[in-house]
Amino acid sequence: MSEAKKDHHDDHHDDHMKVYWLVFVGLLIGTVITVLASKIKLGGYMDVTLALAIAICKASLVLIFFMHLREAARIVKLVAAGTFLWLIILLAYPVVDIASRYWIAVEPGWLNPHAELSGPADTE
Amino acid sequence: MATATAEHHENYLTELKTIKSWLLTLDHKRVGLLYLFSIVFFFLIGGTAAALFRLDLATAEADVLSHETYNKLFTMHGVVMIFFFLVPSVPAVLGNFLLPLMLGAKDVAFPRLNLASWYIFMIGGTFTLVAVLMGGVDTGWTFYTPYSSTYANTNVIMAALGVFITGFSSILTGVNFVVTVHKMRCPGLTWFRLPLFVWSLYATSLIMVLGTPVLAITIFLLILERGLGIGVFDPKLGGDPVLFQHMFWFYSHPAVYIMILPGFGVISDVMACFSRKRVYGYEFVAMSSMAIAVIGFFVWGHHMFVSSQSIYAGMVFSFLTFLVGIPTAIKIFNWTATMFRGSVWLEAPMLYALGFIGLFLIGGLTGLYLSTMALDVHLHDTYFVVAHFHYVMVGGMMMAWLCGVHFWWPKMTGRLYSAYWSKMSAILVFAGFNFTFFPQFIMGYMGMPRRYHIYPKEFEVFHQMSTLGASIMGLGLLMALCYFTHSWFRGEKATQNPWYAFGLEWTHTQTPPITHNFEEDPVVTREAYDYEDESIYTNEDKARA
Amino acid sequence: MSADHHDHPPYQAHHFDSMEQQNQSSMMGMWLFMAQEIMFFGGLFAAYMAYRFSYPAAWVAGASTLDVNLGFINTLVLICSSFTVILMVMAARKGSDKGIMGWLVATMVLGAAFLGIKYVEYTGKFDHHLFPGKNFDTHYVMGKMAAHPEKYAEFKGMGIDWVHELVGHESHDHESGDKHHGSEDDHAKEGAHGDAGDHGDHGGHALPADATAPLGIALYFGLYFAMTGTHALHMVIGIGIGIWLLVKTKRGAWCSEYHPYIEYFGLYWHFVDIVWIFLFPLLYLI
Amino acid sequence: MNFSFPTFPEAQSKYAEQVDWLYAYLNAVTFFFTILVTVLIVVFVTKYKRKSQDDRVPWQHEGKWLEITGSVIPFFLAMVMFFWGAKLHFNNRIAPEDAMEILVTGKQWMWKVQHPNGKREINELHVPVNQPIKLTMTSEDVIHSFYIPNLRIKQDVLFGRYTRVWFEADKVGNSHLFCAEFCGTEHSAMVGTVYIMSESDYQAWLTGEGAMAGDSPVEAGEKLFSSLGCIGCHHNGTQPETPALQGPSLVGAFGREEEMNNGEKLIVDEDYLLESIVNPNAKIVKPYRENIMPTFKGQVTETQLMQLIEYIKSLKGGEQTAEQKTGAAGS
Repeated sequence: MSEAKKDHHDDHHDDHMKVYWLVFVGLLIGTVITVLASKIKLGGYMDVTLALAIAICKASLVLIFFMHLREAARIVKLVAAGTFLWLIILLAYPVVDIASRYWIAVEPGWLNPHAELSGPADTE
Repeated sequence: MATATAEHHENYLTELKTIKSWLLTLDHKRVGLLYLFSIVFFFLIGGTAAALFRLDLATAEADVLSHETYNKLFTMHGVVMIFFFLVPSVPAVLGNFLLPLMLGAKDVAFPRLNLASWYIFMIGGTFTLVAVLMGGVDTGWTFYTPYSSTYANTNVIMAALGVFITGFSSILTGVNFVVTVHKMRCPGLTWFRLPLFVWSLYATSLIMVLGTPVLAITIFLLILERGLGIGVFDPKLGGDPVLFQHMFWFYSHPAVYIMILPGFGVISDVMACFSRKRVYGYEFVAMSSMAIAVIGFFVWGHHMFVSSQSIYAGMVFSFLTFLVGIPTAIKIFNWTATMFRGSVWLEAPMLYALGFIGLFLIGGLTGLYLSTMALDVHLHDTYFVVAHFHYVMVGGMMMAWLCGVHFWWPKMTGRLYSAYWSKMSAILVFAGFNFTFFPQFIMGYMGMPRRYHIYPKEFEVFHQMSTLGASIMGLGLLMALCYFTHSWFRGEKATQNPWYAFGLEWTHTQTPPITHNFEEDPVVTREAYDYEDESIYTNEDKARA
Repeated sequence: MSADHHDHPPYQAHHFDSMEQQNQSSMMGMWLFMAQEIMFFGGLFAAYMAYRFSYPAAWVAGASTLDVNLGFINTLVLICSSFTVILMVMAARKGSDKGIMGWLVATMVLGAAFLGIKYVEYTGKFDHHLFPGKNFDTHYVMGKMAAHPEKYAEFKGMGIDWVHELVGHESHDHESGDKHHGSEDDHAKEGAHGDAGDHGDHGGHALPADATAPLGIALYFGLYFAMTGTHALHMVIGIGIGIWLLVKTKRGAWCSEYHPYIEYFGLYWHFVDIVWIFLFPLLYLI
Repeated sequence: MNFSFPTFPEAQSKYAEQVDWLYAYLNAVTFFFTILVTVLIVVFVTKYKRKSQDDRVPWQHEGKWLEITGSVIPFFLAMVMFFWGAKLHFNNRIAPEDAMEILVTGKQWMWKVQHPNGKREINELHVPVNQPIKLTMTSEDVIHSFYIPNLRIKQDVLFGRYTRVWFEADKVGNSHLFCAEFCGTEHSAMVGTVYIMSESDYQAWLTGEGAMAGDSPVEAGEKLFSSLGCIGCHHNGTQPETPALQGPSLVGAFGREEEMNNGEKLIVDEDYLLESIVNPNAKIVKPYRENIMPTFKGQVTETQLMQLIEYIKSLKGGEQTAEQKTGAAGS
């Protein structure tokens, strides 16, 4: 463990710190932005999409820098990527199902699938 | 090439004898045996339940059992057999014992975690058994809402907790195995030199890690719904019971592959050994395991064709299900082709392996019926389904498990079992099994619904066949239990490599292995299943000397 | 000293050939554990998406009952805690036990602060009978809706047509509304009276007699409690682990080359932070 | 009894026959591969049997042909199954315009059916032949599954949602009606019969009293007692008396003094029985719950009411009455 090595270690450490500070500030700004963004009504599912987009950016900041994915081993990156792929499958399929469930064989009026459900949920 | 030294050392069984040394062991081999004893125990419980209601089903009326008792029995049979026998059977017992040996490693990557997962498994098991003792559960192993969350008045929460906890045991095992396969391979052991058993374990572990947590959270939500009234799936609050089925099957269909893939691995190794020949199309068999593991995640919806899920989603699921059939077909052909121009030795493990191929073939082909939408509408929730998954799970997985246990028993215990009786039991189990479940295909197409306690008269004759066959199968299994017990205490000492098998666990360490597996760290220089390797045949004498 | 193949540092487990192998293995194992955590929460998010898609009105109404400011503060608290964790890890890499302990304590304090604020929020929800189950009562939600009917213009059906009629004309008579609750059933009644104050403060319209909560409102709160609850549980576990690490660090278990659990605690904490980064907008802001 | 040994369900509609053809195709494929592999195994095992442990097998070169054929051929066979099955299923989702709509409600543990003219029946479904029937189904509690084997149709039934299935029977005759989704204690008792009748018989049935002629009132009442599903909840001495029975035992009920949920006591007489059948929630015997028993107003004619009451009167409990009451109170 020579001096040179130690210095190297240290300035390595320092420019790490710079990055972390930037990320930290970035996250704070991101949070403020989502709150502001939620004030504008885009209507439909746009609000959710926007909020999700910002959240994904913030999350990837944490993943890549705070969780060191950037300098992680290839296999670790693979694990992370694969997991998110699987996550998407899990999230997408039920929604796709529900969305396409009434494409056919839905009559108007009293056969509306929700007609029977009394409005307020507090009908125990 | 390095080989085990001649004189017999203390082995992992004899080195320490105290109970404490077993309960606190970090040795993957001992953990494997702990699992072996525990799941045999659970298997007996599940089997007893099955025996009871099969007896009752012999006649159309309710003879011995009340409706409640019947429902509780088949639920107990399902929960215990699936979560406490089938899922851990090969990975936790054979996998734990063999994985490091096959990789030439001293242990799995995380020995403590390994032991911990056994304890978690036992805690989960205890919860389930307590649920049974407190009066049982009657929801079926699928825990479908809203029946399980609102209407059932049995110990759903307790049983669900058991499943929830056990889930983490298999997650941790999965993490352990994946890391072990990646990081613990000995020099020279490249990916395509791995035994196919390791490939299948690897695929299984991936499913365990990615699938099981979803079951955990689903069960967790079910518990919240039942316990606190957080009605996430409650239709009375606008919730969607079909969503529960989606989340449940997202794990529980891949779980089917958790149960069967390790079986594939066992069969591959055994076919190679008893044909003295490399498995035909090694790369294809290995890759097909991975393919099954991946595609297996995209097909869960075929359990829900009549559940009022979207017909379009249904079509996608149906299509993908057929795709899973292809790699499975490849495996069957390759195993059969492995014997071609080989040197076939019909010992008990081989009999089980051949039985597996036959039964799993039928199981797989009848799977096609159930992925065909129009047919599944008729067959869903009938005895056809029951027969199908018993052909895959019992005819496939249980046979594979027995096959593996027969194959590696000498390595585990250092003792041999009676060749004659083992063959007898193999034949009895095979015959009894077919007699039990084949009639159920016919019944199923005639429309006999599953989970029926009393049923129309015309099905009686088929049920009586089933009951008869079940008793034959039970006889065969008890036989196996007997000669294994005998072998454990009095069995003849095994030589280092009684089957002349290829593989580090046979050629590079004594029988039974020493605690740290290998005298000197092995180095692999040969391809997998290289039965031209003479050391296979010479070790025999070295060990004797 | 750097990881080396030939000499075995005391903290190298017997079954590994080198520190390098050990570190890579345990790091990979930790990430696989993360993978299962992601899938675990994934189940909750799947349920969320399914119902968010089916019952948009309920989500808007439900979110209107949450305090965005508290959520916002909590988000900042968690982000800060993530940063202190990073500082802890850096300190560990420098090999300074003091640094580790200092930042670890800071992290746990922030975590505790988060839980404290969550506790305040939860009690509020319970007071308004917003916890699904026996005492679940939607009049508080309907009051909030009546306060800002315009937000619901785009939602047809969903059992909230009464809101559309409110858009435009003003009135401050709550009695009609409360009378109506009285007539409904007992717990609804007490709920209504419990919330009388809150009915006041929205200062918007009275609850018309035919007022009904949007379809699936109970699912929103069910998921709200399930998701934030599971997340809070992870926080508690994290703090528990932190205490254990504190003890270990005090015993001087780490050096600059070997401090795995510090790193893994960091990963775990960041993950919990990420979950919240999603929960905040998905539950509070829409 | 005549011992018949059927191995194949009757097909009572065109769709059912189409499904059977698909089934035949899959059977052909299955048998082919099963026999193929079995024969190969037997041949290899005998032909390549190990003579001695000194046998050695040289490393053999492998072509890829087995994998290619072994994946391409099954793939095409499977695609035939997929398209055939999916098309058949898809075409039979949408009922024709002129379909007659019948409402079906599943509840633990009975099927309630309502015909267009308002006529109701329980655990029975009378339909005319050669007439498209559209069933619009929902559940009052858990998930049930409406299954008619002879028509090869099945559809889950959920609370708060309407699921549909339609069929056009082309053969007169009876078929089973099953609940295929496990729905609780008496799941296996949630069965019934589908009567596929000629148009004229159907009309006769719609207007008629349900042919009970010839029986004594008690016998007729007994038939009704099971056909209306009373037997599902009320002990009448034939089925085991379990706490799961949701209604009070009727054995020896007549003339017994019962305490009502509202505390009042009364002697069970004809008037009370009559009221309980047409308006079940009026007076409920302790400790049973309301809204379990459906009203049978409109489903049973006056004569049938009389027959039922006569039957209930005929259920003499004798001395074990007391013990039965405690048994019932256990629920």
